[in-house]
Amino acid sequence: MSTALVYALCGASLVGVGLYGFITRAHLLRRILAFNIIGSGIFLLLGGAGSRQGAVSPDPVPQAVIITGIVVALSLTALAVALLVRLVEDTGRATLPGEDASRDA
Amino acid sequence: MDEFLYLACIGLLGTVAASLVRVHLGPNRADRMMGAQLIGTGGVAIALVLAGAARDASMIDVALVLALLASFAAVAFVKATSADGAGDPEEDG
Amino acid sequence: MNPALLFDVALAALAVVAALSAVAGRDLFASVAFYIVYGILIALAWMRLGAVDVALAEAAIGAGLTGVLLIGAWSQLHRKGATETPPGPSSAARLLAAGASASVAVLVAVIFVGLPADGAGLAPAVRENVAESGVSNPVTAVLLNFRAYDTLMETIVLAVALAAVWSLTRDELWGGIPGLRQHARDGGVLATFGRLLPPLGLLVGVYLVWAGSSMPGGAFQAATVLAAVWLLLVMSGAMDEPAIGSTAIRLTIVAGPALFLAYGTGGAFLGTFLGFPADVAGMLIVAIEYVLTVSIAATLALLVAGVPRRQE
Amino acid sequence: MTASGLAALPLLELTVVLPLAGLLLALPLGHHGARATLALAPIILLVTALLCIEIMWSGAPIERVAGGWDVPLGIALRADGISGAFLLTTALVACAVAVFQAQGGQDGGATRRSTFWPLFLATWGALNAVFVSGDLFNLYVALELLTLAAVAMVAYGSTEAAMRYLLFALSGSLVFLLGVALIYAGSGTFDIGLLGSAGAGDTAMTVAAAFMTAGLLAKAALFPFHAWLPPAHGNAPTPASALLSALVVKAPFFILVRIWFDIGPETSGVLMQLLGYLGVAAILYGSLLAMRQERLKLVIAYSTVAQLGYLFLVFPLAGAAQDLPWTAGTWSGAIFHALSHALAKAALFLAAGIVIEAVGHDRLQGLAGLARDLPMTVFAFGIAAVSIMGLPPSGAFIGKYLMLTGALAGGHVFLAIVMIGGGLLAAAYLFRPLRLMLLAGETQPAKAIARRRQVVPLLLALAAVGLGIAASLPYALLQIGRSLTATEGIE
Repeated sequence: MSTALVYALCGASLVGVGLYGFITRAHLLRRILAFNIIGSGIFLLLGGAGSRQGAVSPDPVPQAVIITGIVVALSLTALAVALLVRLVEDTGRATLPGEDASRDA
Repeated sequence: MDEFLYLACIGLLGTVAASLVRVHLGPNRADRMMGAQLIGTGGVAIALVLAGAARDASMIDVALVLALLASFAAVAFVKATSADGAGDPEEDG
Repeated sequence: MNPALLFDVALAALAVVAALSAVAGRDLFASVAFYIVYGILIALAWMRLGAVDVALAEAAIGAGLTGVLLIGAWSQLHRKGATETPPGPSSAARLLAAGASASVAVLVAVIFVGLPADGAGLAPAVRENVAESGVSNPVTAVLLNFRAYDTLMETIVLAVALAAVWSLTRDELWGGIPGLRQHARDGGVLATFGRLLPPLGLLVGVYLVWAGSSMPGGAFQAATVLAAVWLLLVMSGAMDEPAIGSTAIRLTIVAGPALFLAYGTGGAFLGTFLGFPADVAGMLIVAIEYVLTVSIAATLALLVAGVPRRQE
Repeated sequence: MTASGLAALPLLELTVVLPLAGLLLALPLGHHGARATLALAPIILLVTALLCIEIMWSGAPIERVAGGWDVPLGIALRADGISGAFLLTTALVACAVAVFQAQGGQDGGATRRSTFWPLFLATWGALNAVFVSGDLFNLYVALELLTLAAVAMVAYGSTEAAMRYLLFALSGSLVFLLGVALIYAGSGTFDIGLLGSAGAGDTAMTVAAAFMTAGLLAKAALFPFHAWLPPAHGNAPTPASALLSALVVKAPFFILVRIWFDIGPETSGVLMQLLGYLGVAAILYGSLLAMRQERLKLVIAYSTVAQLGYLFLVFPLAGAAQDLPWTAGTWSGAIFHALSHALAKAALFLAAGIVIEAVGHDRLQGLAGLARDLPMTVFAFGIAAVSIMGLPPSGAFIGKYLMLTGALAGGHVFLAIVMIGGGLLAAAYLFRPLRLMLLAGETQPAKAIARRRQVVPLLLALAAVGLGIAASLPYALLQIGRSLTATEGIE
């Protein structure tokens, strides 16, 4: 058992937790939270992979792409939040109704 | 020496866990908010101890940023729970 | 088990608990609070992994800015009565979802454990070339030199995200000011906060971008701190958000990515797309970083501020 | 200009740089962005065409490393034949859409007039970045850029459809990223070329590829992940619908081809079969629903669900047995189909947009006799429909013919039957609106639409047919840098 392994396994669990939330929760703000949790779980997994040789000098390449990933996740979160607020203004609901595309007309 | 520092961190994590219970129980938003803020403070403390244990001065910067952003989040919390969403509880009172 | 590893296990467990509480709890406000707590714990995890640059980014962006964005969203939904959590799916469906999610987690964990322990990676390649990159912090070297193409795209992602958020503006408010006009009691705690914190934050921001070339830090982390300072000034009522119709503000947003792109294209015509000649790389990277920091700070602050809600 | 003259220009980089530079220009310009985009679009088209010529001329893929750092440390940009073909198709469709939107100009209000152009150019740039990227993480960033722009354009039409789309796209890219993370953990590189030359790989690689595939399926709207597509493509403004249905859903398919044919993880026969059967389900389900729609744009959107199904037949037909003599033809057939569909689908949506402009709605029952008022548009619709059905001499016919030959040679009789049946279904759902429009019924008066506007979809539809008439040139282009060892000419 090493530090890297602990956090990689933590990352795998977070992916599971986030996935569960993304599937089961209807409120869109919760699904946005779940999306961010899955994302950081994946980053921990990648970071754990980069630290396997000991925490002294972890691989900088995963670190750099994780920073990029964090910024990209924020960008998508910002759009999702703005879209959610607009959706609530338009429909009064923070959830999506059941799937039936042809009704959308 | 290092062992002691990590034990101290574990102790601090204990306070974080206790505050998590407060966030969970509430009962009102102010309680949850205070719980989260307490965890912010605990996080800053842990970051400082970790920096000492790792003998890495740059880790102190993480504590600095955590402290700064935690107070920022506190302001946002206060704003969000004020009467019109843009105010100051001191005005409301 | 040694205390350090014990700490790791405890921290990892708490992070998972916070995440579960964020997605599974009943109260939406509590979920947002749990998410912010979760971000702080993850930042600590990155410190333990020796990834201080990522820890800074997580503390500033993951916990800080994303948290504030979510609090703002909650606030708006709350005002429109849309924070009620609708009844979830049946317990059978939940069980099925839990099973599926757990299988994915276990599959990922098993694959990871089965990988070779020595871990082929690019750390040696970075070490060999970092001297020619112009900076001594290996993560900054990857971000702004070895994988500069990713970073260029990322800065453009931010600008496009802002355009996307703005595209949700109602026509009658196009060009207007995002967010509500904030106010605070004169001399109150909030107003004092708004006076005291910004200079400190400004200092931290400038320090982070300066430190980035040799120590952990850099444009994105610094820009986030600066964006927080900006938003703090707005929230304390000391200044207002700019109108999105303002040409100056739009030029500020595109200046960083545009300079980066122009530099990269110039290099392409001279032989190497985004090529930094080793002797001037340090200077150029610093110059690009400073302009980027300003652009990214403005973009992040406006992304959190959201869609225009009033006219000038 | 000689080959070396072309090689001296950074054409490959410019295909990505120019649209991105355009968006950074258009963002501050607001509604003046139209003029900047119209000036830039033909330049990008020219650069793309020159790049294709350079690829043909040199007969080999063109490769650059950003920053001069060799892989795996740096990021490779690589344009082979298939990249060139997708880049050029994208440029053609994008130019048509830009002209169409600029002519329409004043519709959509202040917000749309000011934000459409940066989003449009971001879509173009992100697509091009996907087509030339040699790096898995870089592909992730490009895909997210694409998502941001595409979702925002859908939101012009319907926030609900945009939200649904965003949720699918977000979960898709996370699952893709999970696969990418596992690949780096296992191999220490993101580079597609290095991963491909490293050989068959192991179970971890196959699982990682399966994750990436699952994520990309959600983004490509393959059945059963298609639910977001019809509302998104059916309710977006016309130019956005055309871009989305013609091009945006092809980007994840393109990456899938890269993963399974260029990296070539130890092929899982079951997974390839599964993709094929999902494709079959998409063809049947999409076609049946297309027949039942009452709105023209929804017919076209469901047709996209069905037509995307064809593309996924390439995996059981050519993916599981890459060394068989007919697989090269099958592979090329699927790509032909993707390109031809892009041109024809953009034509159909732009034609539908003209119909909406002329009569104010797109309900099928109200379109009777429209051919009298809009002969050129209805003609364009008909030509494009011929292409979607896969009738000769269209590009789709070549594509289907090549895939059919491969299916029969490989003993996949069931898939062959589905392919033929799918063509008949397409005929059924496209003849319905076409017959109505040609009918001499009593109609409400249609608003007159300028000829120069109606000619845009017609040109696209003719291009889709032209792809079939002059098939040998694009076919030769596709073979450059193709990873398969087998070669099979076009008969």
